[in-house]
Amino acid sequence: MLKISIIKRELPLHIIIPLRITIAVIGLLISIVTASLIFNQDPGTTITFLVNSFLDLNIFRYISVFLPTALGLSIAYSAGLWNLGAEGQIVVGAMGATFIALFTPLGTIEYVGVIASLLFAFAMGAIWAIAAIVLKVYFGINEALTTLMMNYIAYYLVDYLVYGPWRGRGVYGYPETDMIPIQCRLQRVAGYSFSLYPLFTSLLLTILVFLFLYRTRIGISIRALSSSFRAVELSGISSTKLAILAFMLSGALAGFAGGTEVLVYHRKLVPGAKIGAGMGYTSIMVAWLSSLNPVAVPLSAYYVSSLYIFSLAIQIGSINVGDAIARAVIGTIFLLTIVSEFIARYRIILRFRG
Amino acid sequence: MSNVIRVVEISKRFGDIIALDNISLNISSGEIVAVLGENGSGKSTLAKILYGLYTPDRGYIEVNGKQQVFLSPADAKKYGIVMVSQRPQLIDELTVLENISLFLNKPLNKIYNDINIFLQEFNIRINIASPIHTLSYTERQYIEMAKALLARPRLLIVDEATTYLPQSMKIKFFEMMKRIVATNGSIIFITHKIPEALEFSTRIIVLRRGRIVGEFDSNNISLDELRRVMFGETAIIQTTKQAQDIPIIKDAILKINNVLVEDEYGKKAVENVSLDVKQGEIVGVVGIAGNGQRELCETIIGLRKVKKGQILFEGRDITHIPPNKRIAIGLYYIPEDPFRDGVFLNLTVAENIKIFSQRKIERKAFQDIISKLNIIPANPGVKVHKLSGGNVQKVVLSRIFINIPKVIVAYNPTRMLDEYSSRLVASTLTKFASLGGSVLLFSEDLDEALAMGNRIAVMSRGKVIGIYNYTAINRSELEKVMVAYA
Amino acid sequence: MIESILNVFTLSMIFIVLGDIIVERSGIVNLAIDGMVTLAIAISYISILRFGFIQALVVTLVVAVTIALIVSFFINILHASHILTGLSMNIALYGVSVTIGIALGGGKAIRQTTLPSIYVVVYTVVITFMVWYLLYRTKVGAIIRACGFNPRAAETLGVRVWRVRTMALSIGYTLIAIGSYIYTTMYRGAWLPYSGMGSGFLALALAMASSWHPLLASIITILFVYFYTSMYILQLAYGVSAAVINMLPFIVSIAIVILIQITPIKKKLAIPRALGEIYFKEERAV
Amino acid sequence: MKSQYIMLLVGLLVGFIIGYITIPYYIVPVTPAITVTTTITTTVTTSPTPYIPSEKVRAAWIYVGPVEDFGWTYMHDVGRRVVANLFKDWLDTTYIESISKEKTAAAIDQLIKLGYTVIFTTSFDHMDPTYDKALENPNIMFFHCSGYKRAPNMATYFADLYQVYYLNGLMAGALTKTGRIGYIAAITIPEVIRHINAFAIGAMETGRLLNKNITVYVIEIGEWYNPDKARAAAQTLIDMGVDVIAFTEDSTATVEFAETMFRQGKEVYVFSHYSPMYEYGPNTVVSGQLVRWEVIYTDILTKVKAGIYTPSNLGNVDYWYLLNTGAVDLGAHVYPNGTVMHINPKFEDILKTITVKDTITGETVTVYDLVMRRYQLMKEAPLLQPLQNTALTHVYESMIKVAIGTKHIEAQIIAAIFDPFTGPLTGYCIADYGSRFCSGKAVGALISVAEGERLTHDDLWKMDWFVKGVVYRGKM
Repeated sequence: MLKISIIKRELPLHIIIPLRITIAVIGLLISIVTASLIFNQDPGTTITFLVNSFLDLNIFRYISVFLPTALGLSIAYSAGLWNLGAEGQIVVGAMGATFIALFTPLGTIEYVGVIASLLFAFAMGAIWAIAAIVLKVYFGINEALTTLMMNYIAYYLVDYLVYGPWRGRGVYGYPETDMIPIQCRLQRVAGYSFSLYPLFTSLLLTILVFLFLYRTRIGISIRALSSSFRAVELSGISSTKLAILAFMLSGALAGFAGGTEVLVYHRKLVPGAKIGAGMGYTSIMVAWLSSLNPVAVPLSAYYVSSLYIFSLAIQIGSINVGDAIARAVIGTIFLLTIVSEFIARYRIILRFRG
Repeated sequence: MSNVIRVVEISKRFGDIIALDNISLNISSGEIVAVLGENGSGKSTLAKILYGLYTPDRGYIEVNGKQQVFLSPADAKKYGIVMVSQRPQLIDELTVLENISLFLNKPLNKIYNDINIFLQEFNIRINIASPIHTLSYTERQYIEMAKALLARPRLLIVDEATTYLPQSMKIKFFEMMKRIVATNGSIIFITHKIPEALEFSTRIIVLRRGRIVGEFDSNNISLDELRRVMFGETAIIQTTKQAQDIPIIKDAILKINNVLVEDEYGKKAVENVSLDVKQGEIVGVVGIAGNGQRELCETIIGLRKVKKGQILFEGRDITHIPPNKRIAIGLYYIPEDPFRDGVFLNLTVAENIKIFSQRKIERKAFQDIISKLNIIPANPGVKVHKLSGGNVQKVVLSRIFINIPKVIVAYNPTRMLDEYSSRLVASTLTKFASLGGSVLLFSEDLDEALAMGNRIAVMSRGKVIGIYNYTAINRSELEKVMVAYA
Repeated sequence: MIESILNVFTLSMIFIVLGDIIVERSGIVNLAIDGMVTLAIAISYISILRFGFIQALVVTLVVAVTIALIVSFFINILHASHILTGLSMNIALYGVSVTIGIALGGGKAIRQTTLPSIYVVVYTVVITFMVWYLLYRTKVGAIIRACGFNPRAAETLGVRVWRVRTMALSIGYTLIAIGSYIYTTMYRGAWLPYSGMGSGFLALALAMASSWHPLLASIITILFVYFYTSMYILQLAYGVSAAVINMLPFIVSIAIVILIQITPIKKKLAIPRALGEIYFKEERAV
Repeated sequence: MKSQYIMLLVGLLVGFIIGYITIPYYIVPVTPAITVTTTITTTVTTSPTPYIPSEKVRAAWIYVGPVEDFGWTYMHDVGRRVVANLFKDWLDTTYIESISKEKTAAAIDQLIKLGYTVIFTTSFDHMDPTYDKALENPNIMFFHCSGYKRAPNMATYFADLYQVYYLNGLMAGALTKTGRIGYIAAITIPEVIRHINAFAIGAMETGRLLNKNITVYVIEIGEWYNPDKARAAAQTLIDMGVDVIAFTEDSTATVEFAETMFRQGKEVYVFSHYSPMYEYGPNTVVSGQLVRWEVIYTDILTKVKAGIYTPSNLGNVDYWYLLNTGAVDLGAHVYPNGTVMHINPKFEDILKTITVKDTITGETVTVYDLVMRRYQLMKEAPLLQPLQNTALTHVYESMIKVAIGTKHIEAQIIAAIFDPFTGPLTGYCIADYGSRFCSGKAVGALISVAEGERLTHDDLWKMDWFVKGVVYRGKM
């Protein structure tokens, strides 16, 4: 009788990273070729599309959302706290940025407006996250639940604002605010809808978050929270404060992403579901794909963004499959990525019982 | 005598750590084999492979001449192999009854009476319908034992589970073990206590660094010889009671006044306890497990709320401040269960040490601490979950080298340690006291408390029923007191 | 009166929530539920178009169990992150559901059955009780809960954790499939692409809100769905804005959870501690 | 270990910078000073190169929902398929579905990269990204549905249904027994407000003639597509005694619900919206609104092919197609042979039994005839249609006749001589979208439209008030 057991394979990091990437790429190619054959397409064309997607600069438009959000999430997840609320935090961040840009005099001052908006976006995201963690710390309410629920609340809160008090004057009654003042917009890269400033800020944040989580005492304690709140408390650091801090940072970074969405892409506030657009949920995936390592987040954000573009690309041109099939293919690619991770991290031992 | 179970050339690695290297072992029926080794020598890994928790990288287990691979304890149990774990492996949220029923794979009502009869035989008073998390650590160990014995195993693996049982319980347990042996079962008895091994086993296997370094007949081997084989050239630290020579001065640094604490269910767990610890003094608190020591200990360190009374630290009222603030002012805690309260398994050794340090520490300092405490493997970058139980406790201990505390509250700090390590802990604590620190030592091991304490407080039913000075202690009298009120 | 509080939609949600509870009680974070609901709705729709009501139920259940096995494969064999698995599965399942739905169904309405409201009540009570009984009064339930509390200890007790989790997934997804089937056949009676998308996440949240306790979950679900579907009367009567009305059920359920947590009921609710933990048997932790 | 991360970062940065340098830089298009509705003002000079239409037109559609949604996107795709078949000699089409606002820019880039030069974006969500892309790609022609931003290479188009809603209102008023009529509104933007008002005006007209006290209850669900909520809203309305429901929501849920109610023995009438939903409720769908985007698409694409539309002259192109263009129609079903079923035969018979006095002619006619007469009146607008593709015409749309001073013909009819939004009308403000009626007024302020006055395009586009008889309390 055949018996299968699975053993962890522990390889040094400089082997495991290239190995995982290689296996992921192989998995990607296999799934693309299989999918192409299923839908009667030329695998060569599909792969060209895939390569083009990975080289398309539009991915930075997604990276600039995924990167900060997933960074924040990786802080919360490292602390063993379930923040499923990135979506809502993005949305309120966008709300905060719009508030400063549109309804305060700061918005019309160059540089100051941008910085103030983004700082307020940070703050709003943080407040939104803190609400959930305070309920967790002081009432023991599952933070995954509150964050998930607060996503919807954030949607409808923004909806309320854009349908009501914030509805623009020059928008013919459509649910959106007026455009934010020109001084408050971040300059886009010509021909694309992303801006370099938030992108570089995010890269900088990546390094900062890494140093924070792995080099400072507070950061290490945050990671320690995932083992035991009690033990952290017993090591001389207030675990409640740490939990709040971790969540706050997580929310703040998501809020930042939301703020840049307004300053760069939308340039006005639109209903909540259109700001978040599920990117907050996708960021959860980005965070886990990077195994919660902040330095790997840019890479996984890049990977996921490229697949986003790929799902658009295969809908048109010579391939021309519907959105549904594109989703199925992308989903399968993600699943294969998981398999590749397994191959890189575990060994399978087969035995025949004598 | 036929071989019941053979372990054939088993090797097991965890990443870069070789836990077991080519181990072969025969266990005949009717035999008690002691597996002796210091912390991290691979004893527990061997036990877990036998029980199917780990699958060996190489080699196999032979049962009745047939080669077997156990993928799960369920497989092992099919062949009558049962393990009593080092730490009770029970589901906290389920009741005692449900746990045992899961283990025995029998319906609840069928085993209800069996369990009660069994517990009565051991004179253990536990309501088996209560969830595990309401029990004390020791009570959990009783259940862990009880469930294994109730399964009537052919091979019973006892993984250091008996070390801290009260003497009476221990004797009863060994009687039960002998009964198993008498009915042609066999026992693997894993321990780091050499006397225990000598006393109860028929054969002794010594493991070191994953290899078998000696196999002896229990009757023909001396304790010193075994110690030499077990620890190699490592010198044994002699614990000395230096504290008694130093005059204890000044006022109490830690004062507990008439404290009343309730347990999770609103029952009084600690009632009107008053204690004080002076500077440079070690106060041992002894008592039968489950008499409020855990609650008191957690109260002092701040994990539990005080219902009445107050706790003073250097004259300052700390009754209501959170644990982290108590740590900051120098009140440290060494937990019984380092895995739960002491360390962070997902962090490295260095990071674990770093968390406690309010100052920045040099890279070299890590190495110092590691070598001082003999943590194996001696690599600060290794994740703690790769360390064995004893080494984990050492990581916990490391904190007192980083920031010098004023008072250490220790709760069964040597429970998981081998002889060498526990002496290391004991000597560290006494040394700490001799330098002017104070220790409040909760211990279920009377010998340990007697060896270290300047004063001994006896707890029973949540009350301190007597405080004895070191000079005025009579061990047997103490035991009587402990039992009388329990 | 009863219809307005407990309608077929509530019943279908209760099934989905209870299914989720069984899965999560075994320690699996069941994010794939949203894709599962979407797929099950599509499958039951097309199979009703092509076969009959009973056959459709069978087909839906078979598909659900297959998906459960796939999820189990990823979580138990490949030791993948539950969240990653769930979210990836969702993307794939959304795609598959719409592809299948369009290819084999394509926007036609189906014959619809109606369920008298007394049956709705009876079914609600029965299924809630059954799930409660399964989880809290049978050995299977104890095993499932054990795996959610502490898989390592459960393994040591001789439970094969991966088998139990696979079983819990299968049972849970069966209930989820039944819920989706009820939604399609008795509530909607038609299908459009991505029908049901999002209700899985709602169910997940509702299960969480009840601390994964079946009795509480049913009560919370009934309240939530009542608020979710019946609050438009507030708009007509008092002029509450649509955004606020849409927000209300979520606020109400958070409020209910706070209420539960500050009352003694909390102590009765042991939550699955190991939820989301990637359980690897060989992990060297004590 | 650390060095690898740094290498990775450096690599990413280098790649990014190279990409950043190598991408082509587009110059903002060059047209005489145009002030667009945003705060951006572009002032540039005319481009010298003449525009030559290409041999083959490559057109792409970007949809907001899935093609099979059986609503908004579905009807756009029907339009696309019609033109794709019609012009298959020179037209090459493709589409991308389920494009939400944040994906629009990337989708447009993909299309441009593949050589599509005419791009239709079919949702209000797409407006801003389309506008941005239009400025960046001056050689591509963009046509955007339902928005208000235009550029030299970006036109707008819309087919409006309010006249059809009015006709449906007439039927609703005749059919209701309780006098309570329900309306499920996705979102109260001017478009939906027009629908509701036109529907209410129709319903109250027949209601008055039949001595019924008509009230139209409006529930706003706050989402364009949410079958569950639409259904819940319908339930709430029915609980209030409503027996006729119209809706503006992109799913078939309301029709399905009415059909379910019918099977349970409760008669509720509904009007299908956007797509032919008769099959979802053969017993309950009375009629409905249909849209035929192919009318607009044919017009646009032929003009593109002919070189009439160029990337520099779309700045004023705004299609505002009403019943007279054929882009919208009354009906709930399209027979296989292509003819439209205007009214469900089941209800046709009922409507033929109810007689009322036509307020225009004074004759006594059946409701069916009344509906058909009004339909004809609005269908005929002899002159206006060809002019309608320029935004400038919006000025003239509210004119019915032009006086020419000849003896035999006093005034020349140029538009439909009947329109539901003709005074006298009274109503109340619900918001301030800047219309001339409610601008600067508080919510709830009463307004009135003078007798004989016809509302202009701008009035309709900024409509922020409900006519009296509509009950809507959802304050903003």
